[in-house]
Amino acid sequence: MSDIYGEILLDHYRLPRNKGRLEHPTLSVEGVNPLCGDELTLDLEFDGQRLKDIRFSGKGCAISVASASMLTEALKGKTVEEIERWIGVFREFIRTGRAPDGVELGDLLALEGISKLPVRVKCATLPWSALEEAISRYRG
Amino acid sequence: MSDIYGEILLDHYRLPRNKGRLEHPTLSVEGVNPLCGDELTLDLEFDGQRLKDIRFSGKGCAISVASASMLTEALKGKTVEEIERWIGVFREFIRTGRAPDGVELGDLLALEGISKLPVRVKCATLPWSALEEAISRYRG
Amino acid sequence: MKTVEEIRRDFPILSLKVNGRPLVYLDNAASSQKPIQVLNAYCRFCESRYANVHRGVHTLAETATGDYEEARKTLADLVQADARGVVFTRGTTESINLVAQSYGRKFIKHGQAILMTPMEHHANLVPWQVLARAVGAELRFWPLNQDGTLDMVEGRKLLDARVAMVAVAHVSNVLGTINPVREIVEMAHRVGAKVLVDGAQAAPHMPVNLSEIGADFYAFSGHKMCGSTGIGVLYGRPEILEDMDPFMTGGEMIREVWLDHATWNEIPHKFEAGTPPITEAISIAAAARYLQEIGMDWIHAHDTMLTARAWELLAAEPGVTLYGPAGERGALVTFNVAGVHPHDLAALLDRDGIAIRAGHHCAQPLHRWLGVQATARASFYLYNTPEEVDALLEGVRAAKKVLQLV
Amino acid sequence: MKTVEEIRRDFPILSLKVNGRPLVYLDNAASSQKPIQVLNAYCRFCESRYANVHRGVHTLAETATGDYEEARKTLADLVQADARGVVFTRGTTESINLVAQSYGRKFIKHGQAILMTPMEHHANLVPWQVLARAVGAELRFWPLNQDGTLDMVEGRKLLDARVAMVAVAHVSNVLGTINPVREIVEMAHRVGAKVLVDGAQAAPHMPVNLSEIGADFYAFSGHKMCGSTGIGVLYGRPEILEDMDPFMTGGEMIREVWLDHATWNEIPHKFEAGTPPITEAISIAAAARYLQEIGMDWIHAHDTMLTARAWELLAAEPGVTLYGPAGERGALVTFNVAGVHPHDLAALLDRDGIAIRAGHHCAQPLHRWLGVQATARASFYLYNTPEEVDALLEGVRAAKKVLQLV
Ligand SMILES: Cc1ncc(COP(=O)(O)O)c(C=O)c1O
Ligand SMILES: Cc1ncc(COP(=O)(O)O)c(C=O)c1O
Repeated sequence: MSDIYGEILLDHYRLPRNKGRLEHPTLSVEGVNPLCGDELTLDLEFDGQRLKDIRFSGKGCAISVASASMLTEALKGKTVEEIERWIGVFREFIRTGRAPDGVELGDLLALEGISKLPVRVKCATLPWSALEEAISRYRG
Repeated sequence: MSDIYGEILLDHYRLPRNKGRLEHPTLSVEGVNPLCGDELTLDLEFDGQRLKDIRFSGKGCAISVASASMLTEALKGKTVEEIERWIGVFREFIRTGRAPDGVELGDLLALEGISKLPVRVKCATLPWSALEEAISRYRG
Repeated sequence: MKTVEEIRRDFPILSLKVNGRPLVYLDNAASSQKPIQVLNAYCRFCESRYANVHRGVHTLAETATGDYEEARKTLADLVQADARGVVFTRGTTESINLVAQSYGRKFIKHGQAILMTPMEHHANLVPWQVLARAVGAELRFWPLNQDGTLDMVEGRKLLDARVAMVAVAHVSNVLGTINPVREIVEMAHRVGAKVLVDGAQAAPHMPVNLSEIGADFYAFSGHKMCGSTGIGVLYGRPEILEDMDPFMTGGEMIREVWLDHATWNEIPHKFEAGTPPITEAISIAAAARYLQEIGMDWIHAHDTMLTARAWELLAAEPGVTLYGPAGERGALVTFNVAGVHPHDLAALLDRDGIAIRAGHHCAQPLHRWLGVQATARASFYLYNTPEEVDALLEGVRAAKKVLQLV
Repeated sequence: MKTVEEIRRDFPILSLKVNGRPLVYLDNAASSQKPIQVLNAYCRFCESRYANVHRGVHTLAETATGDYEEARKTLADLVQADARGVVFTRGTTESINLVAQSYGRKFIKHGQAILMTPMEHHANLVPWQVLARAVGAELRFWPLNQDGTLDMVEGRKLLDARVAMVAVAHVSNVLGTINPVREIVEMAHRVGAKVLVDGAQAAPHMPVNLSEIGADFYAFSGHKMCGSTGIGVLYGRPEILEDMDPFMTGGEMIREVWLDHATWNEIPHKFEAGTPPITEAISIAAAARYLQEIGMDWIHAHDTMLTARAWELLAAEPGVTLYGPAGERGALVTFNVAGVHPHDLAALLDRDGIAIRAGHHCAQPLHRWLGVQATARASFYLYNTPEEVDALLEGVRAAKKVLQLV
C-alpha cells in the first residue's frame, strides 16, 4: 500500500482548516461514509456566484478530515463554475492518481495514493460528494 | 469405473427371467428411477406366506432390467421372512460391494461393482425398492 | 494462434486415462474443464492476494477488492455489458431465481403472463412455476416446430400485452437450437414485456453482445466456461436492478442497519449479500481472459465444425435418432440408439474412456415433447478434436454390439 | 503434533511481505487463509476428478459425485451431525436466508415473534427483519449485560409461547461473546420455539457438537475455516428440512417436472438447486480434515491463549477501550484507541504489515449499543503467534504517535 499518511495529510488532520460551523450559511449539506458511518457537514455561504465562506464539521478518519480541510482551502472564494470544474478535476485525480494537464492541485496532491486504495476512496471523496450535492442544490 | 457389464449381467438383460405380467397377482407395485424416469412394475402372487410367482415389466437400462431379472429368480418361492432378509442382504451388498458372511448371492454377484458407482445405485435398487414396498403392503 | 494440440496441453485433466484409455471428455454442456492458466490464477491469488473484500483497509483487503471488481469488469466486457449491471451469483440457477423472486414478486401481477418455451432447462422453468403460483400469473409456452426450433408465427400470437416476462434459452442444452433472442427481445419490448435470456449454453461458446441483443436479464455460469463452480453472472439492465428488491440480505448489500429495519447498498452490491464468491470471481475472470485470448469467434467455429461432424456421422448410423435442428446449432448433439438405453450407452462408452451424458438433462418436459424418457448427449468445446468425434461413433457401434438382443 | 512454525509453513501467504514487512494477518474473523493442503486438494481434484455431479454415469461424474457426497459427510462429522441435514450453501448468509425464507414463510405466522440479540451480524438480523415484515411477525431483542454477554434473566422473560424462532450467534464477531447456545436451545424448545445458531465464528475455532447443542439450524462458512469462498453449510434437523419448501428451484433439487408444476427431490438435495459449489465442497472438506488433524481442541486453546494475551496487553495500554467480556471469549479482540479513527489505525498498522479490520464489522446496531461508529478488530487463528500479538501492540503505539494531535 502506497503510504498516504504523509506530512501534508497529517498536518491537515491535526490542524484542519475551516473546521466548525458558519453562523449564516446559505446552505448546509450532510454526507455519510457508508464504509464506517462517519458523518460530515458542510456549511456554505454564497455571495451571488461566489463561495464567500465554507466550513466543515463532523468526525472522521484522517483521510476524510484532511480531504475536507484541503477542499475548503482550495475552494473558498471560487465561483460556482470554478468549483464545478474543480469537482471534475478532483474525481479524475482520485480515479487515476494523476492531475489533469496544467492543473495545480496544491496540498490535494497529498491524496495521490488514494487511487490505489479502492476501499478508502470513499473517505477521500466524502466531502466532495457533499459539495457536489450542495452545488446542485444551490443551482436549483 | 469397474466393469459392470459382464456376461452374467448382459445375459439377464438380453434374456430377462420372469418378464411380463401375472394374470392374478396378489398385488402390483410400481417404481420410478428418478435418475432417468424409467418405470418398473412388479406383479407378486402370494400363497399365504410364500411368494408363489413374480413377474416384472417396464423399460429400463441393462442394470435395472438385469437386477429385476435376478431378483425374481432369487426370490420366487421364498417366504415373506426370507424375502425381508434378502432385501437387507442386498442393500448391504450394494452399499459395501461385499456379501455378508455365509450368504450365497448367485447371479446377483454380477452387481458387485455397483457400490463404486453411486449414480447407478438407483438403477440396481429400483426393483428392490419396489419389492420392499410390496412386502410392507402385503404385511399390511 | 494456438493449435488444438496446444490448447489441450493447457488442460491437465485431458491427459488422464480412464479405464486405461485416454479420456475423451464430451460432457461439456454439463460442465467444462479448467486450463492451467485458470488454476494458476486461482492459486496465485490465494497465495498472495487473498482477503475478504469491500470493507477492509489493509493491503490484502485492498488488492482482493481490486481484483474482485476487476473480475466484474472482465465479465462485463465478455458479454459487452455495463459492469454496474453485472451481479455475481452462484450460477445460472441462482441468477434466474433472483430475477423470478426480486423482479417477479414485485412487478409481475395477478393475471399477467410469463411466456417460456418447452425447451427450457428446469432452471428457467421451475422458478417461474413457483412465481406464477405465488402471484397468480399465467404460464404460456411458445410452440416448437417439428425440428425443435421456435415457431415464430405461433409464438408471436402468444406475445400480447398481458405478457410481463419472456424467459428463453439462448441455446437449448438438449436440442442445440440457437434461438433468435435479439428478435424475441424486440418483439417482447414492443408489447412491454421484459426478457430474461438463459445464456448458460451460449456465453461459453460464442461471442455474445448484450448491447445488441438488448435483453433485460442475461444469465450464465462459470463452470461451463472453463471457470469455477460456485459462481455465475446475472446481468440486469441497471435501471431495472435499481427498482428491484434485494434477493438475499445480510452483510455488504446494506447501506445502514437498525435493529428493526435497513436500507440497501447501490447496485450491483445490493444483490450480493454476504461474503461473495471471491476466489471464484478470480477463476471466472481468468477463464474469460483465456477464452478471449483464444477468441470467441474461433471457439464458435471450432465447436460448429465438431458438431457438424458428429451430426453427420451419427445421422448416417443405422438406429440412431438425432434431436433438434440439423443446421446451425449449439455445441452438442443429442440422440438415441434403438434398443440401447442412454444410460447403458454412456456407461459402455465410459469403458472406452468416452464421457457423455445420458438422462433428461434437466429438461423433462422437453423429453415428454420428444416422446422419450431419456437421451444421450455429446457436447463439445475448444479442446475437443475431430478424432474424438470419430471415437464417439466407434463407441456407439461397439455399444450396439454389446447390448444387441439375441 | 505440528508446531505453530510448522503450521505457518503450510500457509503460502504467510511468507508474504507487505510494505516491506512480514505479513501479520489478524483479520481471520473476516476470512482466513488456506493451507497448501487445501490448495493441493483443490488442484488435484480439478486436474483428475472433476465433472458435474449427480446425473452423469461416466467415470469422472461418478468420482466427482462420490467426492462431493464424501465432503458432505466430512462436514457432518466436523460438527457431529447427521449428513442428511447438511445442505451446502454459498455461506452463512445464504444459510440464514434459506431458513428465513423456506422455514419462516411457511411456519412463522402473523403475531408470532422472532427473538434475536443486538449482537447479531447483519446476516442474522436483516433476513429476519424482511421476514417479519412479510408475515407480520414481531422482532424481539434479548438484552445484553454491560460486558456484552446475554442477560439470561431478562432474556428468559422474552421467551414466551409466542416466540417461533430464536436466532442467535454462537460467538459474536465483534464482542467475542460465547453464547450459552445449549442452554438457549433448551429454554426455547420448552416454549416450542425453534433455534437457529449462527456458527460463523464458532465452527472454525472450537469443537462443535450439534447433537449436544440440539439446535434446529446451524450455519457456518468455508472461507472462515481455511476453506474456499462460495461455500458454507446449513445444518437443519432432517425432520424439519423435510417439511420446508425449497429455497431456490431448478436442476437437481427436483424429482419430476412438468410444464406447469414439479415435485421435489429428497433432502438435502431439495435445497441444492442447480450445479452446486463442487470444487468448493472439495476445498471445505480438505480444510475440515486439516483442522481436525491439528485438532479443534488445540486450535481453541491456541486461539484462547492469543486472545488473552492481546486483551491483557491492550487493556494495559493508555487510551485503549476494549469491548465484550474479559474472560472466556472467541478468537478476537475489538477495541478503540482514543483520538485514533479505527480506519486510520488499520491503515497505519498496514504500513507495518499488520492486517486488522476496522469498521462496524456488519454489526451496526451493536455499534450503536456500544455508542461508537466503528471499532478496530484483531482476530486470531491457528497460524498466529504471540509475537504477532506483540507486534499489534507496537503498531497501536506507533499509530498513536503518528496521529497524535499537537
Ligand atoms: C457472526 C457472523 N455471522 C455471519 C457472517 C456472514 O458470513 P458470510 O459472509 O460468509 O456469509 C459472519 C462473517 O462475516 C459472521 O462473523
Ligand atoms: C440451458 C441451461 N440453463 C441453466 C443451466 C443451469 O446452470 P447451473 O447448474 O450452472 O446453475 C444449465 C446447465 O445445467 C443449462 O444448460
